Amino acid sequence: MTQTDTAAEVRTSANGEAFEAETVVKSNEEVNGEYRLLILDAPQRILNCRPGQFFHLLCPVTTAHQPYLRRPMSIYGFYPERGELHFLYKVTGEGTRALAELRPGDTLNVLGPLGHGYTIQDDWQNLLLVARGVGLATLAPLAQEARRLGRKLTAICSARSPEVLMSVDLFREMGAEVITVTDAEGTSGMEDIRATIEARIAAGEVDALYTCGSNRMLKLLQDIGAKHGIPGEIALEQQMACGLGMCQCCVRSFRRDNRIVHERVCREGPVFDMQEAMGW
Amino acid sequence: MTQTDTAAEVRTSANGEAFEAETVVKSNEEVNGEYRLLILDAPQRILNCRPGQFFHLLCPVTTAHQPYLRRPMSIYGFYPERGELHFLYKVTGEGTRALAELRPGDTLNVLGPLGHGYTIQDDWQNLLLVARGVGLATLAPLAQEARRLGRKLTAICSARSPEVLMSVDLFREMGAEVITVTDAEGTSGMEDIRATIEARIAAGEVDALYTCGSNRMLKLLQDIGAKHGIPGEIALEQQMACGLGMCQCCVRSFRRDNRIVHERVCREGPVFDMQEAMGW
Amino acid sequence: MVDLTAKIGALTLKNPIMPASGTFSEDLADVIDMNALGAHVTKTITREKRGGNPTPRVCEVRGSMLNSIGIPSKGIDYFIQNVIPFYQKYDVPLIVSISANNADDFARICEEISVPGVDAIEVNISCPNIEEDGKAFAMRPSTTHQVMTQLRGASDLPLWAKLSPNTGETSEVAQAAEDAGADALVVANTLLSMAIDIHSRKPKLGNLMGGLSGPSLKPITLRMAYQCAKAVDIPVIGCGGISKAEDVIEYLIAGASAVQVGTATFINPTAMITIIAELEAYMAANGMADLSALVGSVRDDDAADAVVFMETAP
Amino acid sequence: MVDLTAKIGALTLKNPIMPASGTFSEDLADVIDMNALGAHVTKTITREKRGGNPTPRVCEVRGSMLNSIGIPSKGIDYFIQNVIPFYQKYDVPLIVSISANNADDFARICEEISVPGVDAIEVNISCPNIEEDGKAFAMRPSTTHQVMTQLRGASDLPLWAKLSPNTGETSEVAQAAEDAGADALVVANTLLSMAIDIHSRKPKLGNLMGGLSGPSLKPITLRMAYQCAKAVDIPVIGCGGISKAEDVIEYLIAGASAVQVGTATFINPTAMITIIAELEAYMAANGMADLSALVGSVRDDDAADAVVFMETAP
Ligand SMILES: Cc1cc2nc3c(=O)[nH]c(=O)nc-3n(C[C@H](O)[C@H](O)[C@H](O)COP(=O)(O)OP(=O)(O)OC[C@H]3O[C@@H](n4cnc5c(N)ncnc54)[C@H](O)[C@@H]3O)c2cc1C
Ligand SMILES: Cc1cc2nc3c(=O)[nH]c(=O)nc-3n(C[C@H](O)[C@H](O)[C@H](O)COP(=O)(O)OP(=O)(O)OC[C@H]3O[C@@H](n4cnc5c(N)ncnc54)[C@H](O)[C@@H]3O)c2cc1C
Ligand SMILES: Cc1cc2nc3c(=O)[nH]c(=O)nc-3n(C[C@H](O)[C@H](O)[C@H](O)COP(=O)(O)O)c2cc1C
Ligand SMILES: Cc1cc2nc3c(=O)[nH]c(=O)nc-3n(C[C@H](O)[C@H](O)[C@H](O)COP(=O)(O)O)c2cc1C
Ligand code: FES
Ligand code: FES
Repeated sequence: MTQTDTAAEVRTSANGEAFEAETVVKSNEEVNGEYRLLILDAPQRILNCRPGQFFHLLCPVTTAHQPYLRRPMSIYGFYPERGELHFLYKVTGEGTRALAELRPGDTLNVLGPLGHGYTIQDDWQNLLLVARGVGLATLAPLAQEARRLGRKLTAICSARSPEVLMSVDLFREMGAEVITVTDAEGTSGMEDIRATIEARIAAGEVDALYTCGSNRMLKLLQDIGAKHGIPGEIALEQQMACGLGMCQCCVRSFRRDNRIVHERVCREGPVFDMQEAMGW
Repeated sequence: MTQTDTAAEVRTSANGEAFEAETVVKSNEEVNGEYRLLILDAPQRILNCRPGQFFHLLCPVTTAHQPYLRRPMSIYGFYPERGELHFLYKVTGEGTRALAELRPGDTLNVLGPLGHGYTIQDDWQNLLLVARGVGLATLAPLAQEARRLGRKLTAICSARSPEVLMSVDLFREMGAEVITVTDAEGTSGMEDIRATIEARIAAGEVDALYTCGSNRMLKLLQDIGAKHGIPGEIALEQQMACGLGMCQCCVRSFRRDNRIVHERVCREGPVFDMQEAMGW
Repeated sequence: MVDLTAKIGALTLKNPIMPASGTFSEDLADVIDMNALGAHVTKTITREKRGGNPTPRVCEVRGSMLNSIGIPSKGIDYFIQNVIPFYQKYDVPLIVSISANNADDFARICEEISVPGVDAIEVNISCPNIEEDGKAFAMRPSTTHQVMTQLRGASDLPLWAKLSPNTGETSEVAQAAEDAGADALVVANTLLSMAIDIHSRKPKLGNLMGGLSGPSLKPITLRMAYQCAKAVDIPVIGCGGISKAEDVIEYLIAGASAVQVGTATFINPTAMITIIAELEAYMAANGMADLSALVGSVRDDDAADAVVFMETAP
Repeated sequence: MVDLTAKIGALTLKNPIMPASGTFSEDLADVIDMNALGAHVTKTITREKRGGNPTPRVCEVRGSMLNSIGIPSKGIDYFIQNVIPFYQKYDVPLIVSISANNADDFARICEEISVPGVDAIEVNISCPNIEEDGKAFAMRPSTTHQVMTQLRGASDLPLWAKLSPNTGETSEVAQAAEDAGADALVVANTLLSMAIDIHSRKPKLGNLMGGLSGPSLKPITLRMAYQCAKAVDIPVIGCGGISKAEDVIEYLIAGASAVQVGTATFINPTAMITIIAELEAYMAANGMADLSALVGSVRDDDAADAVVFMETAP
């Protein structure tokens, strides 16, 4: 537990600096069906990001959509060299529908980078991630970081059908091995994924597990991790108001040292130790 | 007083029909400085208008401007033959600033036509109007109607300086004689206007007076009208919520039969008998 | 087929959508089909003629409005002779809103307005403009009970008590009205508010203060409707900030049996017509036969960690 | 040069802009210069450790938000050891907000928190989440007077009483607080509200109800600030829906001596910094030397027909 405690210590200290900044929309295209890729022209000072961090977006107000609070979005890509910030988002409600109306040249006020991202410890040579839907947005920058650090990455990408699989090329470009599983092909069930992962563990090819979001996947990876003694991290979500740690609305429960503690997803997270995270 | 009483009777009865309709912006160009001309592509059913009537506009909502209530605007022009509805407006506050952001192709929800407009009695052959600023918007359709009925119209157009005089060409096209007066030339003072009007009255060239808006002009024309026994009409303004007569917020005071009565500008007006109107 | 019928005590409405007092009049017939509404609710009247408040009587605040119309009234005789006959043309129950400055006058107008053509009386004990500083009957359970008892003695028509959001005792006032014989509660009137023009430094309303209505009011009056539905057995009619069918559904789920639409009609005169159509479509799409599928169905038992998470992994 | 100094009793603030309790923490130092603020106001704490309410703890309503955070608290010892030292780095008065469920506990924490580094105590007698159904001390003059008297005996530091918009007796509660020795009033806290998810039919807040804050609240709390400024002689600190300098000016004109900015900081973390700059620019442009040119300058004497007409004829 020492590792996690230290991490928690680092997490609760100030994260450096976050900025409220105006960006300009470069493009905002549909990726497939309900997903969109938003590319922003962003100032350098906000592009010093870590994989797993997020921004808090001030969605535009229109006659049709009038969101009030900001909306949290994981960083899908950050490219200081070309001054770009990317988000991959699913059009869900008032805020994301307003986002979908953004046109090139429009401005967007963003706050970030926020929160604590994924860590890759020195002795984690073989990384394995499982992602589906917008979870890909959160996990994609991890592939980039893995390549930078020269680690081997396996990405299990899940989707409803092969046609709506996203980001596969992006992971391959980053040198990751990609395993696609889909509902349509009947390969995305929990037990199928367990089998795939345990086969790799047996081959000594997994030092750390990464995922985000769903309860079922958390349970599966917790179980696998505990059984085989493999550490892991998960990015969690929660309703957010401030995104900075001030309002305490975004808490979730964690098991630590046999106690249940509350931590703020925006501040201590959004990435947490896989075994400490509690299902919901 | 019989004439006015009858008019009032007509006024309080239902105005026929008003519509809530979606229109499409054809253009929305600056006219000079703070004025803009909004041209809408409008359905035929809302283009059965009378000079002096108005529409109640649902201004767009944007990140920068978030008007809530509708905004009343006089009909500057209505052209059933080409399906157009024109407004001339001054950019003042939240609502008109939001209007100014409309681009060709945007939609605008309008409610109307509303209220009771100007009347031209059979024996009013020589009409004289005094207008300034957005008052021109209200009075312009009167020129069209005068031409249709074959009446002679004199328009006294006032402005800060000759450069910002508006609608002069429009009045001339409608066959009106235009007299321009400006602050810059020192010709727009009340006494100058009185002299101009009284000279015409002396020449037997004024059967009715029309104006709108300002208190000073009301007082002047009331005085001239009473002295020379010349009838007249004035369009008044008041804050409006519903625009239809339901909320009773838009009342103003009138002197009638030696009593003071309250009437709704949106329903019994916006055009009222000049002598009955009370200053404010 | 969806049955939109709403029962408010002995009265059956063809649908649960009606206008709120003071935001509706004969004039709306210029724009909509008056026969489509669940009920017609008229602007509050007093016995005597009254002038109403000084202008400006309305102003805009962010996303909502304030009003201090007051109760300009042509008096009860004018109303009986001119207004009631107008509404008798329609196949829609007529609800007449009344008010007065003391309980005796209140009982008098209540009795005098109980004439053919009137189907229920809405008792405006909550208007914040009449009594000084917003202290109306509906501010306290005791004054509510007293005036409602007197009104109950004055008429056999259904009495709807309209509550105020200015009180700190919503449930107690609701129970007092029920106990004194109210047949339904309308929840609620406008909330005492203020706005100042920073350039002129004058209050934006001629009357200094006025009532908040529109979307800003909804979370407050929805909470009150919920509290009242828990506190009493008579029907609750929700009112405050409704502008779309989703808002109506929210009030119904909270426990309201019907709703009133006010300020939204100023923004879209056709709002009530649209709402009725959308409510019917929603119920049809969700296989709901009648309003009982919605009314009071709030799942308030489990106050658990119920945050919705996005679909991220299989 | 414009002098933005605001005096709240014995305390002098470099400007009248400070955060509202619960919408501010050490974390904001990541984004803004904490030294720019008129005061630092911390989230309400209780003596004992507390967990706060179930999630979801916030939800959005049209143009505003609801919260039912509750008062998660690490306890007074943690606060004294960790939080106060953090704020001592800054040249800004520290205002600590406290609460408790009964008057004795309230007095105890009031006494214990009166330590060096704390410049004033804000007394949260108005939080609608702690006591059942929103009935907090601040609902009634009597309970306000009682608890404030006990608190007055427990500390020599300035005491700011934070009022509630849930009461129907704003002026009376304000006078009770003043009479019991409050040094200033903060007007006001959030207003009890509710929202329901129509799909799940669950309340959108895990705690069923919560407090409305943001722009929707402004006309209500501005009215209260005006009423309080008329009712008492101690300074009034306006709070509710402030998001721009114009809002601050409106509160000052209504009679507030300073203001607190809450929810706006969630939307724009730099909001307070922008507001301070814009307020200064406005005062400079209008030739105002200091805040006395604004505070209480509302022209409420003439409630006349004061509608503004456009320029139309010479
Ligand atoms: C740290 C973090 C990173 C995220 N990254 C992404 C991403 O990269 N791509 C993506 O598509 N989505 C992401 N989400 C989820 C995204 O924030 C929500 O889908 C979005 O807020 C929905 O807003 P809406 O207005 O469209 O929906 P509505 O349902 O109208 O939202 C109503 C309110 O609930 C909140 N809310 C709704 N769903 C969620 C959720 N799942 N998590 C947190 N708050 C929610 C909204 O922020 C808003 O305050 C992330 C969430 C978190 C917490
Ligand atoms: C019958 C009628 C016809 C009008 N015709 C025209 C026209 O053709 N062209 C034009 O430029 N203006 C016209 N006006 C005035 C126009 O309605 C206002 O300028 C406009 O409402 C200002 O809105 P705003 O949001 O820009 O200003 P704000 O000052 O932000 O408005 C705040 C509120 O005050 C109301 N308001 C402000 N000024 C006036 C006013 N003078 N009269 C009534 N309400 C007002 C607004 O409608 C809004 O509800 C007319 C007004 C009336 C009553
Ligand atoms: C302009 C206006 C006038 C009103 N007049 C009355 C009235 O005479 N009697 C009454 O009981 N309520 C009156 N109300 C309150 C409404 O009936 C309703 O309770 C309130 O506006 C909240 O609903 P809304 O948000 O849908 O408008 C009035 C409201 C407005 C906006
Ligand atoms: C998330 C949140 C938490 C709050 N917590 C507290 C609190 O602990 N103590 C308190 O007195 N007020 C609390 N408030 C109320 C604010 O201090 C303020 O009174 C209210 O939000 C109105 O101001 P605003 O509209 O500017 O936000 C809280 C408000 C919010 C939004
Ligand atoms: S969103 Fe405010 S503390 Fe996390
Ligand atoms: S604006 Fe409602 S009656 Fe005139």
